[in-house]
Amino acid sequence: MARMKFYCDAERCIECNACVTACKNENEVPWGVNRRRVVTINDGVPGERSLSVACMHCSDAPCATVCPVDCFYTTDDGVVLHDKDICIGCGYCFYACPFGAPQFPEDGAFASRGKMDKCTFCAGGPEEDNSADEYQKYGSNRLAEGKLPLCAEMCSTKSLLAGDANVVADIFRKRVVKRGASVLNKGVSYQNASLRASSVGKDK
Amino acid sequence: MSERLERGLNTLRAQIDTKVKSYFSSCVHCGICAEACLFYTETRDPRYTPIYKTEPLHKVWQEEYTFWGKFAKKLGLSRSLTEADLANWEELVYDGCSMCGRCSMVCPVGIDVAYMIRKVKEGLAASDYSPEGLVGAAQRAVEIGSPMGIRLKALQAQIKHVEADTGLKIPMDVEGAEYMALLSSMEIINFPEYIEALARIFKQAGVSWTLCSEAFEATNSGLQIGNSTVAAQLLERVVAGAEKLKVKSVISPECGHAYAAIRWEGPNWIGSPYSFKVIHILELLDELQQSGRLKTSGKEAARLTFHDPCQIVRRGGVEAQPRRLLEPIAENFVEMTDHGRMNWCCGGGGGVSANERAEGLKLKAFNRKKAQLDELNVETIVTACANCRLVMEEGLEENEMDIPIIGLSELIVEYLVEDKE
Amino acid sequence: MIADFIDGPFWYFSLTVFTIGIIWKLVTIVFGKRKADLSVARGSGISGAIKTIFSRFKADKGMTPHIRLQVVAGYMFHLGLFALLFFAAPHVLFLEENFFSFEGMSFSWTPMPHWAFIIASEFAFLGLLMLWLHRVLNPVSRLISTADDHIASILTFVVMLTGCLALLESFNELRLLHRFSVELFLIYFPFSRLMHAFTFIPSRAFTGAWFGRRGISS
Amino acid sequence: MSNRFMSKHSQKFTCQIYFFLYLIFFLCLLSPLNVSASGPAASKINNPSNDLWISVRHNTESGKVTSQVKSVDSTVLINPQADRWTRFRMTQLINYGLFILSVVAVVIMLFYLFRGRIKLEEGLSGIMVHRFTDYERILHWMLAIVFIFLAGTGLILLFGRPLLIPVLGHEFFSVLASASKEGHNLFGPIFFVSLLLMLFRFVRRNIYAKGDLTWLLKGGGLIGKSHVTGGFFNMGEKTWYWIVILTGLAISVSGLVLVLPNFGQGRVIMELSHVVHGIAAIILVSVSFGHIYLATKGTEGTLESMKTGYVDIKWAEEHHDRWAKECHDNDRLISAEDYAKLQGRVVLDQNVSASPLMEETK
Repeated sequence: MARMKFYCDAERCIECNACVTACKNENEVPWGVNRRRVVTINDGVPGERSLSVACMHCSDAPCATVCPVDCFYTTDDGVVLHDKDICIGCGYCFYACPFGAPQFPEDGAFASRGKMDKCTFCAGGPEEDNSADEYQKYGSNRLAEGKLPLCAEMCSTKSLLAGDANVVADIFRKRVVKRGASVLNKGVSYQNASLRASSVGKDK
Repeated sequence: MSERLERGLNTLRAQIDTKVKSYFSSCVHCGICAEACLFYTETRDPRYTPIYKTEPLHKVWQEEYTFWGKFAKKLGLSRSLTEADLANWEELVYDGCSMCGRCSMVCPVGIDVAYMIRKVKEGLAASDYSPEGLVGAAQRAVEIGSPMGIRLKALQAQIKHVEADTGLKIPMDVEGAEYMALLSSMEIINFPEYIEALARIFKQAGVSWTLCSEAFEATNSGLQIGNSTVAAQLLERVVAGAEKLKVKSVISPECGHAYAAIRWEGPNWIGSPYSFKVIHILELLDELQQSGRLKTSGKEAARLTFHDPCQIVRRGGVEAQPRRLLEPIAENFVEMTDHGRMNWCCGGGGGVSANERAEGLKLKAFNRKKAQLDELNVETIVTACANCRLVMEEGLEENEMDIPIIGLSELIVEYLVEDKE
Repeated sequence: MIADFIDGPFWYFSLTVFTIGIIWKLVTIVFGKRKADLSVARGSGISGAIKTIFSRFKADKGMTPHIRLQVVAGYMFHLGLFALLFFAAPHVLFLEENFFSFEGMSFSWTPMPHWAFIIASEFAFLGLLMLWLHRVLNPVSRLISTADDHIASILTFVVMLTGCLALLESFNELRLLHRFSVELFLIYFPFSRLMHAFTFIPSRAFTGAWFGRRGISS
Repeated sequence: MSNRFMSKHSQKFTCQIYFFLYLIFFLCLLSPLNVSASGPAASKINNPSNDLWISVRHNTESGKVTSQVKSVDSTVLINPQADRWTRFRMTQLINYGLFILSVVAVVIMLFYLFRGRIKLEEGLSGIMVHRFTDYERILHWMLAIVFIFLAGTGLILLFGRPLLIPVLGHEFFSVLASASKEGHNLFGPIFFVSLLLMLFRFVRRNIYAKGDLTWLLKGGGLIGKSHVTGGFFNMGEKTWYWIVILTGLAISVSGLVLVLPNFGQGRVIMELSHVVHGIAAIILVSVSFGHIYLATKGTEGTLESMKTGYVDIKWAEEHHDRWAKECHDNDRLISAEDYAKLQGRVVLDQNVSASPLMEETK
């Protein structure tokens, strides 16, 4: 059985935010909700890294563990989804998730958090596939159409990968094998200037 | 159901008008009126809550005019009034209420509670649930002409004394006089100084006035006991007397409920307006003073306060006059904390003082007045109601407080400028 | 099925009972028989009536220390309730859709922001709780209160409670619960003390006129 | 000689102190809420990107983290607290909470079975003393009503998943849970307000005084029949008061942090507030069982004080002897007849029945 996973290759991500835009556009998410975000570490400094983050669709998802109304479920493809008809917007999943994936449309004070919204791996929700109801609540259901999440499809540097964990892992393994050398012994790579600088002193 | 109870219920039914309907459907039982009632504040007995005293009327209204009331009555669920209830409320209404109407001033939804208690009295009186004291007074008033059983002779005797003291003629049955003065029996018996005061002031101001041998009694036991027919009957005499002497106006004396009866209730009892004007003595004195016909000189040095009689001030509307009258003759005049239209009753109004059974409660209620006086420590109390005066004298004596009480007219006379001939 | 009943027939039924009940009561009171006062008036009854209708909003100074709780809680409850009733976003929308929309055009007004809505309801709850507890615990109001008073208070509380439970506006069951309680409230209204919401005006006017004629400011 | 002995002794003592300090230090490290558990693991082969991710993992990276998405915590890549919080809620709060509450309930039941209702030795005399004003009782009952509502809704949210979902099913339970959550959020502030009013109103009478200790030593009279001493409030009541105030304040403040997500407080703060909220709530609820039992079924004549504001003088003498003495001294005693009057009951020597209205209110 396939197990869907995202992987973002920080060596490749160029912080173009295309994935964010694609996601918003494809799923028409409400204001204040960011199913996917790009985070940059040491922006502008040599050795900077960027990373596109969304729901990790954990195999043992803490959000599902803490949900007081037990509205989460994992599909056969290993996608973690939740049922908005059951969700009460308590925000516990938001506390439980290490990655800050769960989002809440906040219209003002006093925990007027609406129902939780998060990345669905473009797999919709419990409603009938590609029904209007499903689209209105969860956005598009590309998986049902045999397509992968749009964020990954859009990624220009193929840094953000989505799909069966085994396949993604293979692709990444190949990449590492290719450039791994470059990282360890000062080979050619777009960032090895910074690496040489940091590793020269240590080796001596 | 006994015929007696029947009578009571019928009378109560007849009492229900749109005002009552509006009042009862507005009352949310917040209990604020209790804090305005001196019988509650001094006893802390919730049964003295003003609106609770109207319960018999409320019960009737409920069964006659409300959906649930009729419903419950049909199913026989509701518990209608019994004689026991009436007996119970006789004590609440006659002993535990002086009709001072303070509750009517504070009700947030604007219920005139006193107005309805008055109606309850009608019902109780009709079914003979009223204290002997008042019944006796009413009988004497009807038969003899005065609740205290004073006959004309007694008055004449008093007049002789007054004439001897003042050397003035007290006009009696003078036809065509401008004013016909009325007296309350208490004034005749206890405070003849009032007659003297009238004589001297009117002499000075050149007011043509008279007493009437057939209608000198101002008090109206019918009002106190709550029986409009008796009240009307007593009032007829005043009207007849006034019309016989063809006077322009009738002077209501220094007596609270007399003013209410003659000035405000009377025309409605007899069902027609008067041919004459009714004016309270304080109003008249005020007019005289304004027009300069009443001159005074000198000021009372004693620290004094004015006790507003409920029926004259709060429910009579004579509030500014006494203060205007006191202003030139009182050097240091102080007001009580709650004064004017919010003044506390002496505790003996509305027939309570005529009701021996209520003696203890009356004295208890007087503590409120006592408290007011204690924080002022005045040397003299001025008032304009013979009943208030008696009740307060009694109360002060009971509490070993030595404060003289004096009627306003008498005080004025003390400083009246009289040109001697 | 039950949902259709609550949203449809029962709603119209309760609305009719409410409206007719109120109008009937007020008509009988305002146009009912009243004996004319034959005594010579000292002041104007009309102006007295008008004056009293407003003057009774303020408690007498001498009285205030003794009735502070009723006054404070009373104002908290009533003001809060009115704010909720007429300026809560869902209510404004509801009123617009059901009452102020005529073919094509519809009329509405700006609702409170959500936080104000919440604060108003906090005040209303606090006030109502205090008032009801005072009714139960204070010997005076305990003695004079009837079953009607308690039913009215509790019904009002239930309406407000179901309203606040449905605050997420996402579960139809909760909305129906709120609406059903409102409908019960509307049906009970004209036959109960809740009428004071309307009859306090004629009552104050009657009393004010009475005192006005006698030249007394009440 | 003796001198040396002394120094030896003191050395040993200081060693013990140090040992305890270390112990405390280690305990701090072990506590589930401790943030900095383990530092970055040193890697044999020097790999800067490896170090980078390790430091990111533990939020200790030197460089600044930025994102085009501007929202609370949008720059926090990984929040290690989240996992700790999850474990606390699922394995500790729910299990221990359930355990504690049920144990308390059982203990109270057993106490009732074996000790039974604590009767007044001399029975009720009918002579009453005024104890609580209307305002005080209104405050108490308001706090009580709101507390019970909040406790109920809170417990539904906490234990609903293991206990109720199997019974009610997901759909219906989520309706219930949503109602509970909204109600809980809305009544929270009311609890806070009434708690503050409670604090200001009763604080003076609840400061511990001498004599309270003996009460404690005598077990508050629950154990045995020994007579215990007490002022207006006895030791037990004072303790309950302070439990209410302290846990109540903790609950209210943490609750407000959770209920107002729009002040930019991050996840970590909310997680901590939730921990505080949960622990304090469990304590307060379990102790409140005791209070409710003792005030209603547990002891004779106690409930009266919160119903009418008056208590029987015998009750006062047995539970609050010092206060009872005061009442005797300033003769604040009220005869049964006057008491009936104050309660608006017709005193029966008048040969009249109760009024219709009074029957309705009964």
